[in-house]
Amino acid sequence: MTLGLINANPVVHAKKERVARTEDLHGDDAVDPLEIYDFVRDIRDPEHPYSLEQLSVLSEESITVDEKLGRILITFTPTIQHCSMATVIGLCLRVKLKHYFPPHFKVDIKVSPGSHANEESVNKQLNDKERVAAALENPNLRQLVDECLYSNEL
Amino acid sequence: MDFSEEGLELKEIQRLEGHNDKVWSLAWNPTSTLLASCSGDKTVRIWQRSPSTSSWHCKAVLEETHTRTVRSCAWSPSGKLLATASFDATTAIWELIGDDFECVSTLEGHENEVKSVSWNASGSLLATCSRDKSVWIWEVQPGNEFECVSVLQGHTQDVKMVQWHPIMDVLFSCSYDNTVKIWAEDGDSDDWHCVQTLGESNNGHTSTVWALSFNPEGDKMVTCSDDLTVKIWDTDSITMQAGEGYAPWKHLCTLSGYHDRTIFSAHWSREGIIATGAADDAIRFFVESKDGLVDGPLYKLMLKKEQAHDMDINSVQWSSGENRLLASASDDGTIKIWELASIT
Amino acid sequence: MAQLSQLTQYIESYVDSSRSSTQQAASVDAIAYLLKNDILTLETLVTEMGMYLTTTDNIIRTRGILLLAELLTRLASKPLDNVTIHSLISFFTDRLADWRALRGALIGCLALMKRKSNMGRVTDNDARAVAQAYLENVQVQSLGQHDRKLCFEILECLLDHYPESVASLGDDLVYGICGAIDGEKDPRCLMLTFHIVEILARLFPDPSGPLASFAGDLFDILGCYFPIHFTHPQGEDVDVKRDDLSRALMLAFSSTTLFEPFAIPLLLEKLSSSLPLAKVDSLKYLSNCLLKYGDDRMTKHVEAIWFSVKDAIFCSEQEPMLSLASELLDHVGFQENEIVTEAIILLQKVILENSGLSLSLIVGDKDINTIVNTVTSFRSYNDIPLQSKHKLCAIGRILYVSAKASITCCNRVFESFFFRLMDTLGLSVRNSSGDCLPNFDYVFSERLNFGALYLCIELLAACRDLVVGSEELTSKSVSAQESWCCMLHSFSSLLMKAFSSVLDASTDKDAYEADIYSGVKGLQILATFPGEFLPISKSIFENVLLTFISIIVEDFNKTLLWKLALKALVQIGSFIDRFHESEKALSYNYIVVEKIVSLMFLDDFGLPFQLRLEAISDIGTTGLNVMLKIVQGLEDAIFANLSEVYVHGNLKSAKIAVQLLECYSNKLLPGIHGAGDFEDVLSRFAVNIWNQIENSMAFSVGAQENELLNATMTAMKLAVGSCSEGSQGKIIKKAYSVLSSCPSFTLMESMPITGTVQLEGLQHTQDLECFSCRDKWVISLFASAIIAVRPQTHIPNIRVVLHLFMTNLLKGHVPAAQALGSMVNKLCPKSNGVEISSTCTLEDALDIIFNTSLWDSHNHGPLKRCSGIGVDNEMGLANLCLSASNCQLLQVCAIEGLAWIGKGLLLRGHEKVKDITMIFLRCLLSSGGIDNLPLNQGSLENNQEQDVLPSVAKSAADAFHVLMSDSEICLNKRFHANIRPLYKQRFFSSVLPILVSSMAESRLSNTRSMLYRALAHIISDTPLIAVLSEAKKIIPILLDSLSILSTYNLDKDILYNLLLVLSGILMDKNGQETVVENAHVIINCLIGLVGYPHMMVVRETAIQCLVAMSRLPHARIYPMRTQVLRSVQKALDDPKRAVRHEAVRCRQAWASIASRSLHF
Amino acid sequence: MASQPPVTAGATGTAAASIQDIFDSSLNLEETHFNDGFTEGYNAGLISGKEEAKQVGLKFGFQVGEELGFYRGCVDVWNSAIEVDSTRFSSRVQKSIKQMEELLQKYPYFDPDDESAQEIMDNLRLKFRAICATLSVKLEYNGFLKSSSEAKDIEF
Repeated sequence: MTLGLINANPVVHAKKERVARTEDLHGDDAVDPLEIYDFVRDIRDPEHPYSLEQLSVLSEESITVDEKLGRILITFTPTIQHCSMATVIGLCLRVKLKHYFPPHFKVDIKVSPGSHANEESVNKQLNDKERVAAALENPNLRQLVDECLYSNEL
Repeated sequence: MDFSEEGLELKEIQRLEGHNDKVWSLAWNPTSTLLASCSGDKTVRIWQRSPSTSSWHCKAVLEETHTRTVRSCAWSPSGKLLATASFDATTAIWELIGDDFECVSTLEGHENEVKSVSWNASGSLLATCSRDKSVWIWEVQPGNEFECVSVLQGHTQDVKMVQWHPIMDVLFSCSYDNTVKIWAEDGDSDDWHCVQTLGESNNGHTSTVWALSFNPEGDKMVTCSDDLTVKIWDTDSITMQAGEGYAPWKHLCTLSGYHDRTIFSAHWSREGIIATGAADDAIRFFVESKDGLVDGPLYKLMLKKEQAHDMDINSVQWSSGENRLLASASDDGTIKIWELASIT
Repeated sequence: MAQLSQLTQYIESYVDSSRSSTQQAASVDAIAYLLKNDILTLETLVTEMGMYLTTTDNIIRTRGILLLAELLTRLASKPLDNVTIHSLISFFTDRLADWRALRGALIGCLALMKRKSNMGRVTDNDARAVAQAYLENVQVQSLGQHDRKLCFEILECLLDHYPESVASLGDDLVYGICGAIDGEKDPRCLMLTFHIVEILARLFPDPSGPLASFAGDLFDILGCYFPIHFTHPQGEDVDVKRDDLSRALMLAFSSTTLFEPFAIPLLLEKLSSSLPLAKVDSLKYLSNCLLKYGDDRMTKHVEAIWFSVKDAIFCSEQEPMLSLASELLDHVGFQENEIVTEAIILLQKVILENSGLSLSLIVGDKDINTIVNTVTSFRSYNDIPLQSKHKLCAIGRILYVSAKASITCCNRVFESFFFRLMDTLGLSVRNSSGDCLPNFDYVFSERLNFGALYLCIELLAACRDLVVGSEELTSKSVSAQESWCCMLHSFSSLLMKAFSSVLDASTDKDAYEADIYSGVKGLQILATFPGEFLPISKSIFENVLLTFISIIVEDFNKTLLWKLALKALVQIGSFIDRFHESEKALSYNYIVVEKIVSLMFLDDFGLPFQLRLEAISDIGTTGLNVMLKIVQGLEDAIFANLSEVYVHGNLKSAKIAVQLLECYSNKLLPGIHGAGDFEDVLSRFAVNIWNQIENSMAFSVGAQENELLNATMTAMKLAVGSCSEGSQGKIIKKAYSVLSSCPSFTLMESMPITGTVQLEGLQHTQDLECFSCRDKWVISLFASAIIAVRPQTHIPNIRVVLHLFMTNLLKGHVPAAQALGSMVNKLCPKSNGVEISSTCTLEDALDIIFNTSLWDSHNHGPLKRCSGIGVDNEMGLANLCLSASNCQLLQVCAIEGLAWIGKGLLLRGHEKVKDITMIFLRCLLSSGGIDNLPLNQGSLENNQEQDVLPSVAKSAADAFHVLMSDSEICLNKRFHANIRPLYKQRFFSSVLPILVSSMAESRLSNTRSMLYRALAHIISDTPLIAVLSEAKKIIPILLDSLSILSTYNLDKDILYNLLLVLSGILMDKNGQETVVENAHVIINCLIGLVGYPHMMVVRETAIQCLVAMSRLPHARIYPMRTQVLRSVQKALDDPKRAVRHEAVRCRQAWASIASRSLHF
Repeated sequence: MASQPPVTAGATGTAAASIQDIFDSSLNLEETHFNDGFTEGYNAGLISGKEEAKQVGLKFGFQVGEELGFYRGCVDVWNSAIEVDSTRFSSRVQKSIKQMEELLQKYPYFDPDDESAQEIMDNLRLKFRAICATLSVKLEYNGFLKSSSEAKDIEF
């Protein structure tokens, strides 16, 4: 029983869960950041045994949605300036949303400004769908990503 | 001709389904009797128009050769051979033998994903490009042998597309490094050099250049990019005709403010209509506008089709046939055949 | 069974280590059997085994000894003579030296020593021998986990059962134990070791005894386990929890005062560690040791403890936040974390143990005093920086605890803080001699200092709780002279003003919330000092009440303030009730209760009505006599409004009346239902309602006042329901008289059992408009009364009543039907009890119901009056149901009515219900064909009413719902229905086959779908267990009905209920195998429902079911995978979020069954 | 009497002098220590620096050498193949092989500072890949420089 485990997933996060939700049975619920956040919060960081939420790589605020245009923008903050895994994290986000979100949504993924040494290139790479597609056919990457996505689902 | 007078509309002729992943690119055979499509499902499909019903059906599925996404395909000018480039780092050559296609050769050499393949006008040369930043030129030998003529290093990034000039043996490549490079052979010494780089400094693109295409005369070129612009370039046709080979290209004009997401494909029809397909799911058509000749020919939007597909449009290709047929391919896994017809 | 002859084989097979463990176990059993049944004596066994027990072959010897040991454990309950025991124990004892055979030896010893004394038991000397041998030979820590555990069990056993004999071993024992437990890691063993230490300490209490010399070493061994640091992987099934270990260790710590010099310093040190866990534990341990070690030993530590406790309380990262939680009003307004709680508990104990010292520490503490000064320098709550907020609440707690400890403590605290606070609040003036006097001419102009206010409240709370807590203090003689009383006394009135001034200043802006809380809380505390207790005078108490009540009346738009005030009043009320404060009760009554009640009547546009009701019902909960007043008040209000309605048809008061009635039935009645002596109130209420109706002949209620009628009916039912037979009888009598006085209900007292019934104005346009409105009220209320009565309650003239209800039933008056249902449910059958001619037995009733001819078939069309004298063509209820009359409407009413009657019978398990069921079935089958679905029917004569009329078949199908579902309205426990256990299951299993078979026969799609509808009702109203038992049969039908129902949106609720049943089956493991068989069909059906447009929950549930399906065996479901994924893909785009979420889960589940490997 | 003053003068003179150099030494003390320290450090630095440089040089030199060696080897093999059957390879390939040979000769083995070195190495690699592709043989030099490729494996 270590200190780390004691304050694992602090209350603050737990609270976020569903409180915001008052399901009204009539109106349709628009897709909102919280919903997307709920999809991606548990993705595990490629390097640490913690979720992106726990490492506050992601937060609800870092997600914006334009339901009308069907656009989603996710900005994440790598744990360190030179995080070599930034692109992998980005991939995970892409894959997760691709699988579990209506396909017609256009997703942009960026590292939050100033959070990464070579921000521009990371962003460019993450939003080049050809590169992403290729990456997901690379078994090593694929495995890495899958581990991040599924490890803490059971 | 001037299309602005006659009202045109884009009619969906048919929707081709079969691929079960992104469709990346399309190629009409020279006679436009066949349409080849390639996809993330690792297959290539050949679509044929049955003269009786005049509707399109899948003639053949080329599979179990490429082990990853097939990114691009190109028919040889003779129409006998089909070259396909794949993320598995190889380029395959298919030949129509009897009634079905056989893989007659695979070109290996690139370190990783091959992104594009193109035949020169005579069909004697084949160019391929890859994320390994290199562009390769192959010479076709008798018996489907392919010999590496040269490996061109120059791009600093992933090369997205290679395209031979429609008339001369000059090779154009565009890249993730935001530039278009023009390659020419000096003498017949097998050594090819980059003779011009169209980058930001020459009013070039400010982000990945995804595709380029020439007008039939070959004195104009259109490029499209992740910077949401389409650019028209031109060159001095006289010098070009003079057989000096290469004549420098200059920026003619920039069409911006139309597509609002990455433009993946641009294609110039025989009649001079530029079609563009983009990640905003829309197809747009641009034509030269005769008015305002003061400062050279300008190009204007002739027609646009929003929601042409449910998802990104990766490729638009004009058929060379009579009636203005356009094929478009999309992430939604479908291909659509359109006709640009005058409003009836 | 086992034979002696085979003994050797058994032994062999056990000793032979190549045999499977099961074989070995088997042979042990066999031998044990022989021994238990005296087929074999231990002696012979031992002699038989001699070679095995002594051979030099280690393996065989080990096994042999183990076998013997195992056998002895089996023989725990077999009496053995002392000689045998002696020889056995001595054998095992010396085997303890044989390390190869150790396990056997250990088990053997253990088995023998654990024996009950009456079964023959090891002598003390032998035990001592065991102990010695053990201490000499066994190197515990060099053994494996299981053996170590055995060793410790032996020690434990020795210490527990043979204390004196082992005690004599003295130092050796202690030393040995130290050696044994040193460095133990396994949690299971640790539990034992800790316990061992505990007993050991008990064994050698005296400070000069053997333990004394080893205390240090022993504690060194213990100490390193603190705080318990539990790092056992979940994988191993260790049943020991961290808390168990920690508790065991704590007991060991506090087991002897000898540990004190070592334990306390360690704990204090750990308390300063940064690990929260360590803090909490040290605090717990300290509290525990404090008590065990006793004052004399602890005094020297008090100071140290105080300082660390202080730090713990100050440094703890607690989020200070004011919350509306109810505890707020009687405790601090700050959230606490575990550390603080523990720290406070410890502090409490310290103070109790050694009040003098600790108090002077607290009072003299520099930090506290400085903080008091700094904190009180901020004016409003929001000015205080977070840090200081922490400190403030910390001090609040500390002062509270220390003041609450005892009278003397209270004095100390007050003396040193109270006046200072008063000064900061500016409520005091110092006279020449410097002592502090209340400053009565203080004007409450600007905002009072929050910090001071807060602390002051803590002090008040403390002494209040102190006084309330201990009875003997409450008499003034004791406490009047106490200094704190005097102070409080002199300042109480000012404080009262202060608090209320805070409230006056407050608006509902958050900035002032803190003030509101403290103001209200302060006042409440002032008002909750025990009665004859001096410092708080009556006038102050009343002022407080007045302040609150005025808030209730005026400040209703300051939500927070209003709610708090109400809450405070309620708590004051219940305080009074709890402590029987007769005097205060008086004031409370005339200030609060009467005021509140009066609110019901005054008709200004101030306080919104809902709030008034909230207030009244909350106040009502504070005590019986208050409740009594409230109820009366409410009733008066109700009647006032009702008469308004009756006489002038006043719509406004109709609305009010509805609200009042609802408040009455939903809020108050449940409250008083438990408490006795309300009966007369209730019955009077019911009777009065009747009186009112009786007196208002000119009845001008708008017919549209159904809401009011329903509210009145419910109130009536509840009231009647909670009365005894006696008063119910009265009510009914009254009701009946009113009823019979209505001209429209001509009730001939002398009516033949099977006579004719008048059917006035029975028309095809069948709603109740044909009644006069008053009649409608009368009959409905009468029905309600009947519904609610107890079985034994006498109903006058019951036959007539039955007829009356029958007629109204045919007019489609549902309450009448329900009343009939209730009657047949409660009437007692002929057989039992003596019969008075006048009373009507169940049989009579049924006879009346079914054999009364109701309608003359000659008489078509709109009929004014029908008398069924004609013998052949008269027809009873049953025939009517079967559309013998070509009047569909009549048919529908008959069916609906019959349904309720059927329900009554079903509940009591009467066989007649079978016939009724058959009638419904015939309706289903016959009329299914006529009318097309779902609810329009081209019955021949009245096409013009096609869409108004419900279809006969449909109502027949829905009759099953009536039969099976639990009804709030009638025939439930509250209304004394007589309900036979498991009636649903019975009905279900009896009807199911019939329906299924008729399903098979019926060709017409309409009929079929109606049958499905009926079935759906039955299935979804039956307890799941019953359904599960039939799962095989059910599932196919269930799926069919799902798919059929899913085509009409009108049936969405039925569909949903049915789907729930399905999901129930999926979740339950008993359903599994059937589910597996039908996996494909089920999945297909579910996929169909994923897109169900009419109801969100249906889609959601369908997807959840699909998730459940994904857990079925891989091979079975894999083929469906792509299909499911595709269908769920669509759901990702669902307009409702909940559905989308499920869709995601579902996709994950199904996508992953391809590659489960990825999930780890 | 007359003879005295100089004596004293002399006396004082010598005294003064002796005092003088006492201070001298103590004044320079700091400086000398500094110098000693510096030279010591400097020499030590030189030695270790040389040592280190040597190691690096060796390593790098070895890597380059190894790769060049590999190409040399291939060229030799191909050449001997051509000797056996001159039509074995197409003219273009033969040409390429020639070019590789030339490049290998041109490589400034003993002048690591020559900036042409890198350029030549690049050309060699190109030619080599081209030839392999044409002959469709899967020869690959995976020595030191490539060995880092595992790490790169998750790039895209």
